Amino acid sequence: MTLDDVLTSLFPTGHQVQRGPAGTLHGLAKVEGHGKVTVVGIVGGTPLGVDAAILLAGHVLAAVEASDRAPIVFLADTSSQNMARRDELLGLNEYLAHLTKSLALAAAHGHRTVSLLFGHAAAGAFIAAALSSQSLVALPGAAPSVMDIPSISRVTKLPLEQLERLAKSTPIFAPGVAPLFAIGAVTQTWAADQPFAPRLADLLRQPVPTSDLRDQIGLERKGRRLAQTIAARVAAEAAAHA
Amino acid sequence: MSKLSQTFKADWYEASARERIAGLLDAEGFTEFLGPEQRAMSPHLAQFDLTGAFDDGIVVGRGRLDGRPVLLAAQEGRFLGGAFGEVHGAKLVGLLRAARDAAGPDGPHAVLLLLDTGGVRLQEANAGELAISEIIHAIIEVRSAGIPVLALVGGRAGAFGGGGIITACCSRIIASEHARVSVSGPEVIETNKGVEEFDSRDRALVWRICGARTRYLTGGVDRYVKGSIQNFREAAIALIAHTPAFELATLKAEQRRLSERLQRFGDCRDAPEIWRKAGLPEPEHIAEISDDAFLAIQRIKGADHDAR
Amino acid sequence: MNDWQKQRSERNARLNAGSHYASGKMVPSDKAKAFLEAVVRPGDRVCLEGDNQKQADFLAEALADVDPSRIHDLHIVQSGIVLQAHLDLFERGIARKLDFSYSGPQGAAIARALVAGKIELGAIHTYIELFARYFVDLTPHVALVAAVAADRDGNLYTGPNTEDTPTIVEATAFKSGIVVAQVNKVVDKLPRVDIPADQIDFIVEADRPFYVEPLFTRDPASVTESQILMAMMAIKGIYAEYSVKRLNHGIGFPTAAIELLLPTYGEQLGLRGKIATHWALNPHPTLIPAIESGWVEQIHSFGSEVGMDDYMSARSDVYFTGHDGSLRSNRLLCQTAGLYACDMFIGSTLQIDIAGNSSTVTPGRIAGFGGAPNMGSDPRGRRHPSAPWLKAGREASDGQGTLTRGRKLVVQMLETFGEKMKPNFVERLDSIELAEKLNFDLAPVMIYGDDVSHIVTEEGIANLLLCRSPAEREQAVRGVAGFTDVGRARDRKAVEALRQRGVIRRPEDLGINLLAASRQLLAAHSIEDLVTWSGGLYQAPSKFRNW
Amino acid sequence: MEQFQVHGASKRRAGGHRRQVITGANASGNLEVLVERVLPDLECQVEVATAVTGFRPIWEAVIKEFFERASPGGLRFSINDGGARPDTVTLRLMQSVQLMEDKA
Repeated sequence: MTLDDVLTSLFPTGHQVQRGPAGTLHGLAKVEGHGKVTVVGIVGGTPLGVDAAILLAGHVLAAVEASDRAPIVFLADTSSQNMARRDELLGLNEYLAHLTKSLALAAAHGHRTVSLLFGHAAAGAFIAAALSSQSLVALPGAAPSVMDIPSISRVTKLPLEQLERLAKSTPIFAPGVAPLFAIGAVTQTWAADQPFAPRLADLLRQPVPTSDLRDQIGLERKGRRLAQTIAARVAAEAAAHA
Repeated sequence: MSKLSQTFKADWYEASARERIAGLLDAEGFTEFLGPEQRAMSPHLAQFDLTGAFDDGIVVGRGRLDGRPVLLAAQEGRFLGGAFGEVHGAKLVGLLRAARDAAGPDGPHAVLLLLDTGGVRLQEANAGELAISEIIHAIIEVRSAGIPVLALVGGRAGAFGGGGIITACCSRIIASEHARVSVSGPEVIETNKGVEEFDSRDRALVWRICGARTRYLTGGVDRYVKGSIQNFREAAIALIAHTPAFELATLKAEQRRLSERLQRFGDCRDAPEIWRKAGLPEPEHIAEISDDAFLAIQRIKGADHDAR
Repeated sequence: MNDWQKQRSERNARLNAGSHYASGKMVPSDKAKAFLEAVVRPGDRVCLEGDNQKQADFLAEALADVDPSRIHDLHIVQSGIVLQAHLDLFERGIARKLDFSYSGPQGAAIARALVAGKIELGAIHTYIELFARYFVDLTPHVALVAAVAADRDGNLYTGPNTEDTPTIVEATAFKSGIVVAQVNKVVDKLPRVDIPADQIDFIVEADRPFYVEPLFTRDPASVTESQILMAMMAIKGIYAEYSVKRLNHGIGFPTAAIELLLPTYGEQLGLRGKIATHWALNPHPTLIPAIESGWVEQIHSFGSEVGMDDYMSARSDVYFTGHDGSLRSNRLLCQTAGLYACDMFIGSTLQIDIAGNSSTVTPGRIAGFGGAPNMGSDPRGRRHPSAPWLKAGREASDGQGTLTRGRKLVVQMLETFGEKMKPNFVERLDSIELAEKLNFDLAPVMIYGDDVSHIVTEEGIANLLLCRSPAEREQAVRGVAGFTDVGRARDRKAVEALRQRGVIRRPEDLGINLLAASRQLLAAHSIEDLVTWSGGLYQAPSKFRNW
Repeated sequence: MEQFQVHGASKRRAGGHRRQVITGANASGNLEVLVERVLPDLECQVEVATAVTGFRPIWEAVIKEFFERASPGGLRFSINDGGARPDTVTLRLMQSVQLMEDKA
C-alpha cells in the first residue's frame, strides 16, 4: 500500500498530514468518535537516523505539551536505523532512546499511542518506530524484522537453508509479521479488504493496558513461551526476599 | 609486585559479571534471583548447535550499595557477546518490574544495570528485540516510580544495538575508557555500507566514533571513570542521589540538548572535528592522552546535564 | 683474450638504460614500471626486499606490473614471499624460480603455485642461509630495497627497520649488481646514513610509506592461564635452573607470558639480574614492563616493531640506536648473535613429533622458516664457555668422556592441543606428508629433535638432555603430551620413572600450584597497560586498541 | 553439540561447607562450571554439554584424572563448554573445587 492509500483508508474525511524532512510525516487528522489525532511517521523506506528521530520526538513532545490527550498515530515505512558513521558519532542511541521515551511519556500523559507498520522496519528502527507505542498494527505490506536470515546466516555461520527450515518451525528469530505476531510484538494485523478507519476507531476505544502485557500475549499465542514465566519468577523471588 | 598487578583484580574490563557485582556492592548480602542452580537456560540455542549458560548470561539480584538497598543486573559479555535472548531479557524485565512494584520508602534506592552486550542475540532475535522494548518500557516505569536506573558500561562487548538504546533510557550513565555505546556496530556498518564508510579494523577510529571519551565529552555519558570496579562503585554512589526525574521537562530539555548537538556538530564525521569545533584544547590528542589528563578537560558546554 | 669485465659492462649498460627514466638517481614514481623494464633483464636473480616485517611494496607492485614478454624467467631470491605482488610475479610469468626463507600469510598460495607448476622451487632457507648464499651462488643482479628516506646524493636512512637492507645491498652492490631503493621521501639532510650513496644506483620516491607488519605484538589480553602456567614452569624450571642471561624469544603467546611474568613472578623468585638480562630479540612490546622494572640490560634486534620507535629512542641504554637516537636493527647480525652469543632459544611451535622434531607446516601451507631454525639449534662451532651452556652440555653427556662440550638450550613451548582441538603432538609431522606430495628432497622441519633440550607444555617440562636412548626420549615427549593420542599412548611406568629422575617435571614437582597460574600474575593485561608502562612512549597500532 | 555424564567414586568428601559455586564462562575456548554439593559423600559426577562433538573419550580421560587428583566427594559438576581444551577443563575443575573448599 502507498502512504496515500493508507492515509485515505485511515482518514476518509481528509487530514492535514504532511511530509517533512528526513522522511518524516506530521499533522493532524480526525477519527470518528475520538476527534483529533496527531499523526507522525517515517515513510518512504527512509532509514531512521538522528535527523528524523529528533523531529519526530519533537512532534510527540509538542502533542504532550498540548495536554489534550489526543491519540498519537505513528505511521512506519522505514528500513533499519541509519547505518552511518556520522549518525553513530552523534550518538544515534540517544536520539532513538529519546524518541522512544517521548512516546512512552505521551502514553503516560494519557495519549493513546498506536504504530501502524506498512513497510519495512528493522533492528533499532523497529524498536523506536514500531515497538514503542502501546499497540502495533501490521498493515498490508508490513515487513518487520530484527535481522534478515542471510545476515543471521553470516553471523552464526549456519547454512541459509538450515535457517530457512528452522524459521518455519519457530517464530523466535524469523522475520515477518506472523512470527512477530506470535511472540506478542504485533497487536493486530489488518487486511486491505476492509477500510482502516473503523478499525482504528475500534482499537482506540479498547481499554489501554495498565502495563506491558506483550509477554503475556506471547505466551497465549504460544510464540514466546518462557518470557512471561521467567519475568514472573524473578519478580516473585525479588518480592520473597524483600 | 608491580604497580599494575595490584590493581588488576579490581579491573572492570577484565572481571566477569559476578566479579563486577562482588566488587561493586557492599561486601555482604548479594542475593541472586533465579540463580544458576535453577538452570533457567535458553531453549533456543541447541538448534544452532550452541551450549547455553546456567544463568543465560545475566545475573540479577538484590544487594546493598553503601548501605542502601539496590536491585542489580549484570550481563556476562563473554557469553554470546552478552546478547539479549528470551530468558536473558525476561530476567531483566522481571527485575525491573520487581523494582517498580517495590517502589516506596522501603523499596530499592536504585536499579543498577551492568551492561555488556552486543545487542540482540541473533539465534533468538525476535524474542531478544521484543525483550529490549519491554526492558525500555520497564525502565521508564521504574524511573516514573521515582527510582533511578543507572547504566554502568565498561566491558568488552560494550553496549550495542538495543543495548545502546537501553543505556540512553537510564537516568545516568557511567562508563570507562573501554566502553563503546552505539546502535549499529562498526562491523555492521562496514558490511552494509563499505569499508570507506567505516573501517571496523581501525580500532582507534571505532573508539573515536563510539567510545566512552567521545560520549562523555558530548554528554552521551554522565560520568567517565578510570577502569577499576572501585571507581564504578564510587561513581554509582555519588550519582544515585542526583538523577533526573522522568517527566516532560526532562524530555523537553533532552530535545533541546540533542537538537543543539545536531545543529553544532551535524556535519562532523570524526570526533576530533567535534572537539575542534567545540574549542577543546589539542583535539587531535584527546583520544590518546591518559585518563587523568582526559578527566582534566573541560567538557563541551551542555554535556553536564539532567536532560535524559 | 678473456674479458674479465663483463659484469661491469653489463652493469653500465643497465645504468645507462635506467638513466633514461631518471634525473640523476631519482626516478619518478609514475615511471617505475618502465624503469624496471629497462634495468631488469630476463633470467635475472632479483631480490625484492621483504621479510616478515618491512616490505618494498611499491617496487614489488611495479615489478609485478612489467610486461612479461619483456621481463620473464626471473629468479627471485629474497627473504619473504609475503605480498600478493610477490605471487603475481609467478602467476604472470615474470618470475619462474624461487629461493626464499619465509612466507607467512602467503603459505597456502605458494603451495598452490608449486602444485600448479607456476613456481620452480630452489630451496626454502633460513635467513642466514639465504644471506650466506647471496655471497656464494645466489648473488642478486638487481636488488629492490626499501628505506624511510634518501638524500639528494642517494644516501639512505632506513629508520628503525634496517633489517635485511645492508646485507642485500652489500651482496648486490659489490658484485656489479643494480640497487634500487624505494623511499618514503627524499630530503636534504638525513638523520643518519644507514647505506652510503655510492652503493645505491637509483631512488624512487614511493607514493606511500613502505608497509611494516606488526608481527611481534602480542596482546596481553589474549594470554591464557595455561600459557601462564607454562611460563611459570619455564622461568622456575629452566631460566632459574640454568641461570640463563643471554637469550632469544620466539613470537608466541607462551613466551609473551614469560616476558609479562618477569617483573611479577620472576621478581617473587628473586631472579632480577640473574636471568634474562641480554637479548637478541625484536622489540617485543610485552617486554616493556620487564625493561621498566630494571630486568633488561641490552637488546639487539633483527628488525623494529610498529609503535615502538619512540620508546626505544628513549631507552637507548637498552637498545642499539644511531646517533640520531633511533633504533638500528640488522637481521643478519642479530641472527648471528642469536646463534652464537645466546645460551637459550625458547619459542612456540605448532606441531611436534615423538622424537621432538617440530614444524609449523600445516596441511597445504608452506610457511617457510625465517630465523627460528638457526635460533633453535645447537651451534657446534661455538667455542666460548658460559655457565648455562656448560651445564646443559654436562647434562647431555652424562659426565661421560673427558671432553665435555657445551650445549645450547633449545626450548619448545606448546600447548598439547591447538585451535579446534587439533593435537599439537603427532606421531608423524604433517610436513613429511607435504614433502612427499611436493617431491621435496628434504622435509621442512623447523627444529630438529636432536637440537631440542626441553619441551614445555601445560602438563610439565621434559628435559631431553637427560634422555639416554631414543626410547626414553619418546616417553619423555609422550609424558608431557597431555591427553593427545600421543600422550595417552605413554608407558605410564616409564614416564613415572622419568619423573623420578627429574627428566619429566610436573608443576607440583617445581613447587607450582596449578591455581596460582592466574592472569593476575601478568605485569600487564592489555595493550593499553603496555602503553602505560612505557609512559606513553609506546604507540600501539590501531588494530590492537580497545580504547 | 553433545551431552553426557561421567560418574566417579571418591576417597573422601570434598572439604568446606559451600553449597554451590559457579566459575568460568561459556565462551570460545572456555567453559563454565557449576558445582553443587548434592551427592553422597563418596560419589562425584560431571555433566558435560559441549558445542564440539567427537571428543568424549578425551573428556572422560580428563575427568577421570581430575577425580583422582581432587577427590571431589559429594560434588556434582555441570559444564557448559564452548570448546575448551583439556588443560583449561582441568584448570576450571580444580578452581571450582578450591572455591567450594573456601571457608566462605
